[in-house]
Amino acid sequence: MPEITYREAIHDAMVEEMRRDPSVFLIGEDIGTYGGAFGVSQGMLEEFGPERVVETPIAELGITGAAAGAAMVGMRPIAEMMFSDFVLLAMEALANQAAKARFMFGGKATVPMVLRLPGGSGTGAAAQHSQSLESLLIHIPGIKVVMPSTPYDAKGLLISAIRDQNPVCFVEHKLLYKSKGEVPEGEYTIPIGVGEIKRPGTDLTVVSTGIMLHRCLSVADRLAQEGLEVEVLDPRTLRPLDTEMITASVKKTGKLLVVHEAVKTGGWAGEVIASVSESDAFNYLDAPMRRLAGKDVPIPYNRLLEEAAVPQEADIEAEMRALLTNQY
Amino acid sequence: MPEITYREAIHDAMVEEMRRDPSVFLIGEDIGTYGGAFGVSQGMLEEFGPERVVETPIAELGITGAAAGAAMVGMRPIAEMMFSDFVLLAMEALANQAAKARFMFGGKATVPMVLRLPGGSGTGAAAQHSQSLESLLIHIPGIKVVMPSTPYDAKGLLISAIRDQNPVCFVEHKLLYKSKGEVPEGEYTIPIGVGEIKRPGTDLTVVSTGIMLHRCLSVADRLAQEGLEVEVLDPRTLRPLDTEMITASVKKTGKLLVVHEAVKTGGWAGEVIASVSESDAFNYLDAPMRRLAGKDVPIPYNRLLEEAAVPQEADIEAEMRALLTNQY
Amino acid sequence: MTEQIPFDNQATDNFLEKADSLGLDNARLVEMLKTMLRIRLFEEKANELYALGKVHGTMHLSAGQEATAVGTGFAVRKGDYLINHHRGHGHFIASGADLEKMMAEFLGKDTGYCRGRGGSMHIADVTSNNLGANGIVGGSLQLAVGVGLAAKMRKEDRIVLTLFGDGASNEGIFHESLNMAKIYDLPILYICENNQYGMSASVNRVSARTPFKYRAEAYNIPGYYVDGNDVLAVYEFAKRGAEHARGGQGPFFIEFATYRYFGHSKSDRNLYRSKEEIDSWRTHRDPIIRFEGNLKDAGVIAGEEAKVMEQEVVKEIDAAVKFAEESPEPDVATLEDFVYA
Amino acid sequence: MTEQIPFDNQATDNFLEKADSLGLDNARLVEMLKTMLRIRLFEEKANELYALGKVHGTMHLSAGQEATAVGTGFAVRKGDYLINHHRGHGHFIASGADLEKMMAEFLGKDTGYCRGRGGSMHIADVTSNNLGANGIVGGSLQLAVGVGLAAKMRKEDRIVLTLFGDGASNEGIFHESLNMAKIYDLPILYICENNQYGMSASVNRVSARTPFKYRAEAYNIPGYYVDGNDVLAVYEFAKRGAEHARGGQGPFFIEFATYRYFGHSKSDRNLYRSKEEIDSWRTHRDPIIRFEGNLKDAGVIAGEEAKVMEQEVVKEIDAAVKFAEESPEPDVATLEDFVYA
Ligand SMILES: Cc1ncc(C[n+]2csc(CCOP(=O)(O)OP(=O)(O)O)c2C)c(N)n1
Ligand SMILES: Cc1ncc(C[n+]2csc(CCOP(=O)(O)OP(=O)(O)O)c2C)c(N)n1
Ligand SMILES: [Mg+2]
Ligand SMILES: [Mg+2]
Repeated sequence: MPEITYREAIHDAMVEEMRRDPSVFLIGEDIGTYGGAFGVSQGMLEEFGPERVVETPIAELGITGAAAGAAMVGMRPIAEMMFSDFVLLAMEALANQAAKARFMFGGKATVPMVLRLPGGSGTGAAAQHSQSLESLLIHIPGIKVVMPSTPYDAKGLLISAIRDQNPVCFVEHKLLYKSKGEVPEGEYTIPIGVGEIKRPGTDLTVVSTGIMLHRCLSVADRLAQEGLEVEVLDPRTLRPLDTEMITASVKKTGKLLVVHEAVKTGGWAGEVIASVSESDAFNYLDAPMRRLAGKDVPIPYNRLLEEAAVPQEADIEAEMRALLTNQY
Repeated sequence: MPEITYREAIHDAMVEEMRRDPSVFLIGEDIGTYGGAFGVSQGMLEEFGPERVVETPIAELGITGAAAGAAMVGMRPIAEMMFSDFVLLAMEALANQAAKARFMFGGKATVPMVLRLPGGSGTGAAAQHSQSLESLLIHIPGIKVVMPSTPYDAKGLLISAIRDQNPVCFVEHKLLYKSKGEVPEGEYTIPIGVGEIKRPGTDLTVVSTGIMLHRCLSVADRLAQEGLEVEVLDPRTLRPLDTEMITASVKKTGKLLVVHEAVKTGGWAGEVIASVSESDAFNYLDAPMRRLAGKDVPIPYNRLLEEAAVPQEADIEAEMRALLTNQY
Repeated sequence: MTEQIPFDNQATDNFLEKADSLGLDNARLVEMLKTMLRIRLFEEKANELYALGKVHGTMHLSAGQEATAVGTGFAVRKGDYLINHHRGHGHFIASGADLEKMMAEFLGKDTGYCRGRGGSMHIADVTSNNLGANGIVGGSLQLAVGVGLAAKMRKEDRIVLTLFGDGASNEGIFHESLNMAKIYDLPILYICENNQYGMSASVNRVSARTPFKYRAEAYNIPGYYVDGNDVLAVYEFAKRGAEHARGGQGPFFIEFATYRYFGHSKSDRNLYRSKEEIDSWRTHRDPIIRFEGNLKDAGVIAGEEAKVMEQEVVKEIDAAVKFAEESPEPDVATLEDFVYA
Repeated sequence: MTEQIPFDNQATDNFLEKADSLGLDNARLVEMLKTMLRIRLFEEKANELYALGKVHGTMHLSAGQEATAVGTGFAVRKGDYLINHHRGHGHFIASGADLEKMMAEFLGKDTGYCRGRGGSMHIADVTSNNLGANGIVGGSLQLAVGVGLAAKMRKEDRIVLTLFGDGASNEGIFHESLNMAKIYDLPILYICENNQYGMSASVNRVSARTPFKYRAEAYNIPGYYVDGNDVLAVYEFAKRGAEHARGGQGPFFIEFATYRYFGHSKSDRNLYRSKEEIDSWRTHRDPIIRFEGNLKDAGVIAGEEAKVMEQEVVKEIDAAVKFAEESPEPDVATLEDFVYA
């Protein structure tokens, strides 16, 4: 299989779906000639023209509301928030309109839209351009939240998201855009709501996504050299969450660690832990379920502080070891 | 002590603080002659005039941003979202500006503002006027989230919130406005971040706030007649959370149930459960920690559906019994 | 109150001539009156049922604003998109709502337009391109651009009738929506129903400048300020706007000056306006009395015809109530349906 | 490009006469030029340090827009509030920033204005009423009304200088902010720096009508469209606006037409505009070349004076860099400080 980048995988999914289905279109800021702040839509204006690559003024509520409106009448918009942080300007359209229309209208509307959200820290962009806001999004019934960590997952999940009949938030990580991975040519889909065991193991279950997943995998590989077998799960979708995969793993390992970049308080690790607590896996626990998450701070500009604000491999290793050796 | 309503308690706190401190002022929609959608600011325009009871156009981002701006230069605005649902239009000002200014500016700014948020269902107001959004708010470092369940707590906490140097979201429950309770005359404060054992017990720890707390208390009273002693905790503040109170209780009872009206997925019950899991109370658990929360649906208009969408006493009783009798 | 500002419409001198010039024959004029009566009586009935506790939650009655609803509703075509707002009963009825399904929705029944999930504030009929009332002030403005884009991309012969109030016009989305609509020249007819107040805020106290056509002009969108209680004037401008939008000339903006008689919602004590003001609108500017008078004066209707019409409407409404009352409640077991498709 | 639209300022005929009529003596004129040079050279140095990896993240350079910064900065008073935007280095310097603390912030050092937490995009100095640059387009517009309310309530003799770009003018908050400012007649000077583009979007492609003064007028706010590369014109209108606001007459709006030379941010490949366009602004309309020429022609400076000034500025900047480089990083143990007060 050819290797392509995460950015290319997302780009390809959009291009292929737009070729296949005339109801799919892009809408967002600077997505035309500029190709999007992260270059994801490069070349698409040239191929599809301004009617289907709708460049907008800087107006995030307007963009998201427009996507919701278009979706309600049968289009399949893919809207881009230039940085996921700006969804805070668009929560109304997302949560009060797109998410609720179907229910409020007694099942008589569908809102098949995708909202792409490049998130995460690590680029020195400071507090207003570095947030991981996916935990807010999972608390909104009516929307789905997808968060791919590899090019393969990104493409397959984005195609599914575009074809889904519901509003789907597609959370990308800025640091992953250049990462490479094998991606088959042409169309394939990955079902929304189905996670993947990215690394099998027996001693500890780790749940993570995005850039953190890679850090977890690399630590797990290191620990394996010492005979410590960490199972690393990638839920891939945060809502709906693949609790089956998670509980099955916890039953096997007896230990759970959730690692995310989003700030700890109120973050989605709480959801994972509560789900496991409520499941039959609770009785298999040999240790407290733990979280390793972003510090409860806005992301700082200074490099050292920025690094310290979110889990790094050393932190992950320390947490894994603590759980593996029952020293917490 | 005189009995007053929750609405009066909030009103009195605002009036007393405005008399005491000229930097306190109100800002919001229809808060003048109309007295606010729920009548909380009745009479305040008459006493304080339009300069300090700033009635605004319908512009939630503008209101919240204005509050943030005024607070940054030393005022103490109390801004009202007419319904908490509308904070979805104002998340930007709250989360990107008010919450982060102090940190981004290296500790050189303070943003002492209060955002009042009447929330909750039970009034037939349907999906866009009935949400419980406090779980979103706790995921934003830099703000505090308070959620009083009695007139006494409401007044004491609101005075603390007004005097606090940080942005405080003050989440009120619409169904509580008419509820009565003893409130001393004049000034007193309740520290933000300190919970209260609303009912001591030995067999099960229940954590709840707002209207749900009252339902939990009434069920607990009933169960007490059967000798089942439920300890009901009211954290009163959701961020910072009084984890000390909660873990101490769980160590005693060995069982935890969190009850909230907000939809379950991504709700703050997850935060409570994860905190307990990470604490030394985990080893004292005799049963899985469980959540009883709003169904994962927008709030429906129909009365029966609306009732079914959030925990009622019967649901709470069933959950408590299940945990008390180890049948879950 | 914005009464001092001159309207862009001419007062109607010769009623029949004007109607004729607008292509409205007698049958159509009578249908317009009947629709206005239908709206008024439907809402009065809903209000009664509310007092009885059968309709619950809240409700935003539009009594007094029927000319705006009917004048615009009759000026657009079946198949055009309707994006309504919270005070939209009239618009929905003018667009041909089934009163039974509508009343059933008010009573929260499973046979209602939204199967009891939405109620008055979210009443919708998406299959016939009615994208719903909206509980969020400015909600219609959020959706309009997207619907307009869809219509344009698919080269549909449809326009987007977008309703909102004077209060909504101060939300940021007003600005984003109008600017975007003009950039792409979308077929959107923006209708601002200025009923003089938001909830309690008089339009001139919270809007730096009125009429709002100056705002429209700031986006190069044609804007007009029209007597919203003169149904022919409403029809005339709405028609012009619809043709403009349908003709590919982009968005069009009209502010209709009108007045609501009831309180803002069910909890309003009307402290912010005087009884005299309300009475004066009711007595001197009521759109139904006025239109009925016009039709009588012009000989379009005579004698008891209006009464008969009213009786017919009352029957329709009674039938709707009966249907609604006899309809089943939604099954609680279906609560979690319709969250996801 | 909006070049075709006539400016509201008169081209300066007799430079010295004009300066005199504005109350600007020679010393002040020289100080203005020096400040423009300081901005240009400071940014060029920051750009260099970025290339070396010492400044990281992103940075929004304002080279080409110095006249707007200096003309407005000199027209307001010490103590007036400054609400800046992401492209605001110039404004901060014009308001008297300490270059050492500023450069230290760019390098993320603990001695920086924000102790390294904010960086270029959030640089602030709240104690001197500079409420910071803002990473959110339209962020300044969010805060302005509140600061204006505070100033008015406390009867301060202070105005609120609020900066934003052409792109920000399309955010909904533009509408909410201006409308509210006018309702309460707040002392806000709204300055739109129209540098012809948002990030890549040319102002006329995403704004339904320009210049933006028509928008201001829709709120009854006086609005002007002014040559933003003519520092005297900028000063003249900013001064007039400041007096208007300070005099209790409410908000005032000015759009300054200008141009940025560098890419939008550090990742811009400049595909959306031509090299010719950039070169033409640099060569024919550069605000520093122009002002320096004016001063020379008028005999305010002569011979090597400009060069000397430049050397002085270079020294200041080198000192700032030295200070910044020698300053300590923030202590990682303090990461969680400053979240709450
Ligand atoms: C975003 C938002 N803010 C506030 C409200 C509460 N509210 C409902 S209707 C209304 C007044 C709306 O005024 P206008 O747009 O003039 O419509 P009218 O009610 O007069 O028909 C208000 C403040 C709301 N529903 N949504
Ligand atoms: C709410 C928001 N949307 C988008 C961005 C990304 N962004 C940063 S600057 C910019 C362009 C702003 O244009 P303008 O207001 O004209 O200012 P300029 O950069 O030209 O000085 C954009 C789109 C942002 N920072 N905030
Ligand atoms: Mg109104
Ligand atoms: Mg610009």
